[in-house]
This record gives sequence, C-alpha cells and structure tokens, in this order.
Amino acid sequence: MMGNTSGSGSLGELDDLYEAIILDHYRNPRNTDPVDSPDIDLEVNNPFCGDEFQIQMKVENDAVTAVGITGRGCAISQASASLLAELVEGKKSGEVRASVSSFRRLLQGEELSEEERDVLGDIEALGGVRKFPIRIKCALLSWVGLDDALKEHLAK
Amino acid sequence: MMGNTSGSGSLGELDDLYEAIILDHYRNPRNTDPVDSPDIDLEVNNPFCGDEFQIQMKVENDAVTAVGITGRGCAISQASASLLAELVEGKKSGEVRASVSSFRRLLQGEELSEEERDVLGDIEALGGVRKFPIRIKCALLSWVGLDDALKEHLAK
Amino acid sequence: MSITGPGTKLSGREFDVATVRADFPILSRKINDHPLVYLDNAATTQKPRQVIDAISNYYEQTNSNVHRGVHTLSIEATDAYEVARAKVAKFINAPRPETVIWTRNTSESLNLVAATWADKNVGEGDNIVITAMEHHSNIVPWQQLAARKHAELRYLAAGKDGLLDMANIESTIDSRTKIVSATHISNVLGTVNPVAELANRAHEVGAVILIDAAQSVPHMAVDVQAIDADFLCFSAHKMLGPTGIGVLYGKYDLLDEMPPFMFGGDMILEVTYEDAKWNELPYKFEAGTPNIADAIATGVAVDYLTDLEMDNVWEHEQQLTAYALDRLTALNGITIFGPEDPALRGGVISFVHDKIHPHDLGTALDQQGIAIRTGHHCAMPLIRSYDVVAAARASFYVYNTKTEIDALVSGINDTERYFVR
Amino acid sequence: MSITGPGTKLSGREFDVATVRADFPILSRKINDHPLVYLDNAATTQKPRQVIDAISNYYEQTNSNVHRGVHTLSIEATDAYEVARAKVAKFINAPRPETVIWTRNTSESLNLVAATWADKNVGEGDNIVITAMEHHSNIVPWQQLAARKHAELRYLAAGKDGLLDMANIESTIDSRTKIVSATHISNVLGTVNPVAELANRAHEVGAVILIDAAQSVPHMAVDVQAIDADFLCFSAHKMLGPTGIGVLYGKYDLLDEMPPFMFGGDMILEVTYEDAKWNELPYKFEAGTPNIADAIATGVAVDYLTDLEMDNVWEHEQQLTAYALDRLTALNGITIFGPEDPALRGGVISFVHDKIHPHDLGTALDQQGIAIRTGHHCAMPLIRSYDVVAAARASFYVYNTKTEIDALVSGINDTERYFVR
Ligand SMILES: Cc1ncc(COP(=O)(O)O)c(C=O)c1O
Ligand SMILES: Cc1ncc(COP(=O)(O)O)c(C=O)c1O
Repeated sequence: MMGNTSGSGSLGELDDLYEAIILDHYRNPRNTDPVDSPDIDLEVNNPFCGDEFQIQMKVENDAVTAVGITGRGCAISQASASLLAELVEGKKSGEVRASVSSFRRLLQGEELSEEERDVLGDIEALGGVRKFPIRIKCALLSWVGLDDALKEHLAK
Repeated sequence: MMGNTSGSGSLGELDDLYEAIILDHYRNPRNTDPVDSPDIDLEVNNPFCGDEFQIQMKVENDAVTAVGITGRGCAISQASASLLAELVEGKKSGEVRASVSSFRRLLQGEELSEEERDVLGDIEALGGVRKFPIRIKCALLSWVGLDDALKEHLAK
Repeated sequence: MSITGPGTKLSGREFDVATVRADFPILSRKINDHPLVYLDNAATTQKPRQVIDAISNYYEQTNSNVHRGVHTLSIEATDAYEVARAKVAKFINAPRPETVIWTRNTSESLNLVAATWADKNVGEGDNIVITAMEHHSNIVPWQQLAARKHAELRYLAAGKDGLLDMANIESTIDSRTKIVSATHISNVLGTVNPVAELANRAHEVGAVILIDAAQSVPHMAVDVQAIDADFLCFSAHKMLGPTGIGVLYGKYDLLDEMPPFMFGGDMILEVTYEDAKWNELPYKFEAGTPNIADAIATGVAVDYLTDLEMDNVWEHEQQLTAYALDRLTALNGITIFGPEDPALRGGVISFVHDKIHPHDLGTALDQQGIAIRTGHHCAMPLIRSYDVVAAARASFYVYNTKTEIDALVSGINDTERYFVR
Repeated sequence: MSITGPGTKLSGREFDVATVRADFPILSRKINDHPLVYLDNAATTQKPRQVIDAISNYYEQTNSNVHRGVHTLSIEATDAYEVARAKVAKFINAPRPETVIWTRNTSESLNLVAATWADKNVGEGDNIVITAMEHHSNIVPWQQLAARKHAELRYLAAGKDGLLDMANIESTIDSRTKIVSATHISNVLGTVNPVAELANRAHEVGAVILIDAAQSVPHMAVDVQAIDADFLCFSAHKMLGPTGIGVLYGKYDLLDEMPPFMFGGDMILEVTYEDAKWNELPYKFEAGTPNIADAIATGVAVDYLTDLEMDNVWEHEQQLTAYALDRLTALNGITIFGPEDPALRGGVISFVHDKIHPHDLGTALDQQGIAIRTGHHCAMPLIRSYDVVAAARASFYVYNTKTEIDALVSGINDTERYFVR
C-alpha cells in the first residue's frame, strides 16, 4: 500500500507534498542507467541538504536521445529528478528548456496554460511543494542543473 | 550666597554631593601656585571626563614643603584637588600616604577611626560622593596620582 | 526653508507628539521624583511598546534558529528575519534586500568595511579620507588600517562654524584616495554633511564612499541610491530599535567581491577538512546564529518610523532644534557648538557653560529628571579642537517636546544659581 | 554512575519538569494542530518568561546607553549590564568579571581569538590543533589563519565510536603547537570530550587551549579554572538566553596582552587625530554600543539555570538521553552516531534512517508538531566522514520529557509507514 492512499493520519498535510506519483518516482526512480559517451555529464548538489545528482545526456540533432540521472537526496529531489529524466527523453532541446521554464513558474505559483500543463503531465504533482517553500530548492535542483548544462551545450 | 545654603530647590540631593565646603574649594581653589624646581611634577588626567591636573611638590627631609595643583575638571575633582593640596602641605610623606589611604576608604564607604577623621577634617565632606558612584573617580583622580608619584619618589 | 536631507519632501502632516509619547512606556518613569525628560537620544533612543512587544512575541511564539531548519518554527523565524531585512532595505531604498547585512552596531559595520574591503583595496601610498568630526568608531579603524598598510589617513577639516571645509575637497580627495568615510550628521555638532557631494568627488577619483549614518537614518529620509553611497551604516538602537543590532548596506557588486569578515555557521556553503566555500549575500557576512529577535524588532521600529513618515520626524526635530537653539542662545555663559543656522543641522546640540563643568551640569539636571549626555561623545579630537575637554549634549527625537526644552533651560538656570555665586 | 562533567556533583534533588515547562510560553503553542514538541535545542533553546520579561522591563524602565553617562538611566543600565557580566563570571567560575567579554555568539568569540591572540602568536611552521568533530565556526577561522600564517592545521581524529582518539594526543599536540581549540560537547555526536586532559597536554607544550563550550555550558556545571581553560566561549541563545549575545572568557593576562578585535566607542581610552589608546578589560574588546538588553537578560538566564542547579539539568538530560537512545535503538533502520554509552554523551542524538532522507523525516515530524533539526549541523566534514550527507538530530533541554521522546519515536514509525512500502 502507498502511504498517501492509506491516509496519512496524524501526518497532516503531508499528502499535499508527497502525492502518490511522487512517492512512486521516489521509490522507483526512472532512467537511472548511465549513458554511454554522454554529451552532457554534470554533477549538481545542494550542500545544505546534502542532495547530489549526476546528470548524463546524449544530445543528437538537437534532441535528447538518452538521459540518466542518479544520485541521492530527499524524496522531493529524487522524484523530481526522476520525473525530469522521464520528461526530457526524446524531446527537442527547445522543448526541454521550455518545460524547465514552465516548471519554475509552477513552483513560483504562477498559472500555467493548458498546453504547458499537458506537457508537464504528472509533474504537476510537484506543485504541492509550494506549500513547503523551503523544499522548493529540492524540487528545482536537477532541473536548474540540466537547464544550465543544456544551454551551455547549445552555445558550443 | 552659596548654592546649598539658599536651598537647592528642585535640585534634590545635590547638597549631599556638593557640600558648602566643596563649593567653596571649587570656587576658590587653594595652593594653585606653581612650585619652584619641584621634586615631583606630574600630570594626571581622566580622558573620559576630560579632567586634567598638574601636581607639583617639593619634598625635603621626607616632608612636603610646597605643593601646587592646577588644572581643570568638574567641581568634585577640582575641590578634591584643592583639599588635597591644603592637606599635604607640611606633612611627612608617611602621613600623606596614610591620608590617601583613609580617603580611599572613606569613598569606599568604610568606617574611619576618630583619628583618621581628625586628619581628614573638611575633606570628609567629599564622602557624599558615595551616593554618586560614577563621580568617585573624579574625587580620587588627584589623590591617586599624587600617591603614586610620592611612592615612586620615595623609592628612588 | 528647512533642509530635509536627501530625497525627502515635507508631507505637511503634523504628527501628534502626545500620541507618540503614549507608545513609550519609559516616559512614565519618574527620575528623582521628576518625570523623565530624556534628551540623550544621540546615545540611544527609547523604544515604543510595538518594538518591545515584537521581541516578547518572537520569544513567546516563534523562537527558533533560522536558515535550513525544516520545522515550522524555523521556517517562521527565517521568514520574519528576512522580512525585517527587506523592510530595512526599503527604508533606505536599497535596491535589493541582500545588500543589507545585519551587524551588531554601527561600529561593527565600520570595522567590517575596514577589515575586508579596505584591507583588500588600500595599499602603500594610498590614502583614506575621513572628516574632522568623526565618531571614534569611524576614526580608529582607519588609523589602524593606515598604519598596517602604510597608507595615509587624511582629515577633511571643519571650520569653527561646524561645517566641513568643502573648498579643500579636491586636494584632499585625490587620485590616491581609495575610500572616503564620513559621518552624515555629526553626533557632536549636529552638522548635516553634504554626503552626496562627497560621494560624487569620491567617485570622480575612483574611490568608494562609506557613510556613517548612525545619526541620520533615524532622523531623516535617507536614500542610499540618491546619495550613491557605496556603503552606509547605522544602529537600530538609535532609531527606536533594540540594542545589539546594526546594519551595513553595501552595493551588491562590492559586497560580492569582498572577503568575509568572520567565519562560521551560516556564512559557509561547504566545508571540508581542508577548505571552505562562502555562502551567497547577505549570509557571507553573517557568521553564527544571528541576532534574530532584534533583527525582527528592528523591522518593527522601521514600520513605526515609516508610519510617522520620516519627513515629519525631521520636521518635528527641526522645530525642536530651532526652539532649543533660540532658548539656549539667550542664556548667559553658554557656548553652543556647530552651525548657527538650525536648518543646517539635526537635533543634536552640544554646549558648554563657562562656569559649570558639563559633569556637574549633568548631575544637577539629573536631579530634575533631565537626562543629557556629558563628556567627549566619542569624538575626542573634535571636542579638543574646540579647546574644551568635555561638553554637555542635548539631543532630540520623536517624543520630545518644547516643554521638555523649557525644562532643560530652567534646569540650567537652577544649576547656575546653585554653582555660580 | 553517570558522567557529570568537570566539577559537578549530583545534588540528588529532582527538579519538577512541569513547573519548568510552565515558565516557557512557547510550549503552549500548537504546530500543525499538535502541541509543540521542541527537540531542536542544540540549535537554540526556548526562553522562560523570566528572560523575556527581563528584556521588556529593561526597555520599559531602564533603557539607556551605558558607561560614562551621568544621568540615572545610564547609571542604572551600566550597573545592570555589569551585574550580568559578574553573574556569568560566577556561573563558569571565572576569577574576575572582567575576564568575561560579551560578543554576539560563539562564532564571534572564536573568530575574536583567531584574529587577535592567534594572529599575533601563530607563525610560519607552527601548528593549530582542532578536533575532527568541530562546528564550522571552530574550523574555518583556523583554516584561514593557517593559510595566512603558513601554519599547519591539524585534526585530532575521532573514532567510529564517536570518541576522540586520545592515543594520538602527544604526537598531534607537539612543541610547534600554539593553540588547541576543541569542542567540549559535540553538537552532532553528543560526545563529551576530555577537555581538561587536552588543556593539560596543551600546557605541557606551551600552547593555549580554547574550549568551544557552546554545547556544554548550557547543560552542565563548567568550571573554567578546574579545566584550566585559557579561553572558553558559548552563546546565550543556547542556554535560555536571547539571540545576539555570546561570551568569550579568557585568562586575564592573555586578554590583557591581546590586540583589540574591533575599534571604536567604549573600547577606547583616548584618541587624537593621530593615534589611540585602548581601554582596560573587558571594554577593550567591546567596541560600540553593546547589546545591553540581551546581556542583562543573559544574567537572568544564568539565574534561572543556577536556580535549577546545573547538576540537576545535567541529570535530567542524562535520563532523557538514555531513554531516547534505548527507544531509538529498538527501531529498525535507524543508525545513531556518537558514543553508545549514554554516560559519555550530552543530550544530542543524531541519526539516519536507511530508507528516509532526514529532510523528509523532518517535514513529516513537523506535521505532528515535532521539531528536530536535519542537515549537516554545521559540521560537514564530520557528517561526511560517516558517509552520509545529512542527518536528523534530536536534542534535549530542561523542559523536555519522556513523553516527548515517545512522540518522536511514534512519529518516526508513522513516517516510516508513510514512506516505506
Ligand atoms: C559546538 C558548537 N560550536 C559553535 C556553535 C556556533 O554557535 P553560534 O551560532 O551561536 O555562534 C554551535 C552552535 O550551533 C555549536 O553547537
Ligand atoms: C556618528 C556616530 N557614529 C558611530 C556611532 C557608534 O554607534 P554604535 O555605538 O551603535 O556602534 C555613533 C553613536 O554613538 C555615532 O553617533
């Protein structure tokens, strides 16, 4: 059984933060295999939390053809990294960057368009982090790292 | 007319601090003439208050044969210096040092013996300073300086 | 027309002193059986109920260590602490909250700049320019720095009229000047210095300007961007806030490039046994657990002043100062330091009586419940330049009244009758 | 037999936790609809009514700047400020009140010693010894000093049992050691270090010893003379006192010979335009208007602890710690850092859960009103040496109860059910 379907009892608003989909990605992170001869290979970390992730990507014809994210962190940062990995696979780099921007706006509490919401899909579950502002950094960690790396890669 | 005999009105306990004898010495300081070729010639000062005094003495056959104290400061430090100058003139150095010690004890609130009180005489009026602890330094300034200088002179 | 300081405009609304006074619990205290007449505001001001309550409320409701805590109290404390910083930033029109660093007091802020920016940027043969009317806290750090760096410490002179001698500004502040550090309002003379002009000259020669605003920020609208201040500092306790907390404002890029001042918790991003990386602004300069409660209360002091409107505060003090100058000038034997024109000064009046030592005057006035400061006011060289060793000082704030100035004047009269035959 | 720290003896009298709790207003607060269970005491402690009132009373009755004022408020404020210093001196058995310097916090105290005594006395080729379990505030100032002076920074290692490796003390602290700086109680492991032994070894080689007592002075009777500490420091906010005030104790002769740390008002005896002379101890180290209100309130915190008796405080925490260790050890998946024997440690328990990240645990417990700290606890190198990047920490104080530890344990169980399938 999953925590939040069993009812969180005295754990109050915890379900707002840890939606089922988040716990699922936390427990079973996707795309964690290393990528062969990656074009992008970086480490991101938040020393305050101790979160650290390795992000690897292959970018061919302006599209992300392979992605692997591994690391350790809290449920939020891990689920967020897994959701990110799932999202970017096969996407054009422009689409990836647009999604990162939508995700940032989601966490800032801004309204997303129908279209943006469609693209993010399950990821919208992370919007619950807004109620726990100090955890926003956890949700953003891998996204910001990947975005910066992609931007840099494209500029080459 | 003198302030404290005219009644200090709203000035409260001021008469405890500024007894008539103190105001008198403040207005008409004694022994302010410079001493010719003094054996002891020092400046003492309290930079916090800005009080500063020059103390000159002739010491012959272990007795103070001439003394002159000039300077500027508050009524307490000036009157105290004047009373000191009056006291030491003609005294044996041992007597002087004993008086300084009595004076210190007076300001610390200790009981003086009949004999000590006789020696100090008018100076006992300065005992009122005890009610105004931050003014004790003003009363002691010239005394401590003179005592140190005398001790040093005797040690030569 | 009265000078209202940089960036202010008169709003015209008079605030009601009686209402203000009701907010200050200490004003009901009796001193030696007299109502307290508190005229020692340049040393520290009294605190309104709102500020006192902010401290109690914090400890009763929110107290926690800030930053990085995931529990509710820590999150609330962090928020409140940062909201206070943002309020202070807005109060002085700082462009970003993180350009406001919390320190203990003005003295620490000044030392911080001397030990970091100046230590890094002042070299042999360079010079540092301060004015002849600085507080010790804005003299001694520079004496020490100059000695350590074999640099020259220069003083911009002040005339007997209490005004800076601006004619010499170009020769004093020259191409070898690295930093100009000047008080905005003198805590002895009350002089309002032309800091924007000094900033301008400093920038002309590529120097930075540090403004000691300990006596201005509490009393007038100060706009760091209008002045173009590189650094500016003040103390909360002189502006209705608590003791133990002060501010250093600095331009972002300058602060960002400066080495840290102290090392330890919160100013650090990452530490290994070998090395450490610094945290971002403003935390880089806030080592260890900060003075959380007093920072929050400072925000409330700023709210209180904002509510009064700084133009009104300034106007109120201008009126008191003009009145006090009038009445004191009419007395015999009194010499007043600083500009004669009340429009050129803040609410600080230092004076001497030719027959009464300031300390005797201070003690006598205290018998009547009147609190003034006496001594060198931490500006010994300036005081001595007037050929005195101590002065009496009355200084005003939002809760003072003309009646209190009358009490001061009659107290001086009584003291004179007492001491002078 | 329980270890009670240097110089303590068990008085046997149990204090009544319910009575203590009634003094702490914040304990009636609800967090997420649950009563607050505050287990973040190593970060900062809560404040009793008495301390909070001391601050309000000061501002309502006495507030004034200290030192050199001749008016009643200034005299009263100065007296109260110095009385508080004397109370602190007595509390740690300092021989003279003027050996107690007020700082902002432990971090500033440590930086002060590094920037003055050590800056003067540590030279090229010398070494500085700290332990592997120091707080960042007792690491980074020494890294910086070592780099600046081309000196060596050495770490006294700690074993996996959480105890200092005292076997290496003679080779680590050698004839080139100038200063040994060690924490008395680790804020991560809870370990009580043998500081008297370290002091002894330091003195054997002619070095001085600085003790970071941030986690000991609040919790046990500490006697600076019995330890023979040269310097010792702590923060008021970790011992029922306000934020923004800390203490540096130092032996008189050492302090007397040290250069000042900061320059400005009150630390100065005399200033000319050219030069300055320093004031006597303790003022030489207190530049600018001090944190008067919070110093006075610290005296009241000391009164409160003295009244409880430090032996009782220690005994109470020992019992809580033993109980908590028992209950936490019984849980699955929990690894506890630090000494296993509760008698070797203070009331600080850091732990990790093999399936739940500390931050998730912290957030989940907060939903039940339980405040713990999570993260690196400003001891990154130590935390990493346990091959984790963050840990959860529960830490106890006078108002905590076994019921609260039960709440913690059941909160961990609930969280486990929530996160772990
Ligand atoms: C052992 C130790 N040293 C130093 C510090 C730093 O104390 P402060 O933040 O009050 O400067 C702490 C507090 O976190 C501590 O636990
Ligand atoms: C002009 C000026 N600068 C600096 C200071 C020092 O302020 P603090 O004592 O709060 O550090 C003062 C206060 O006396 C002041 O008036």
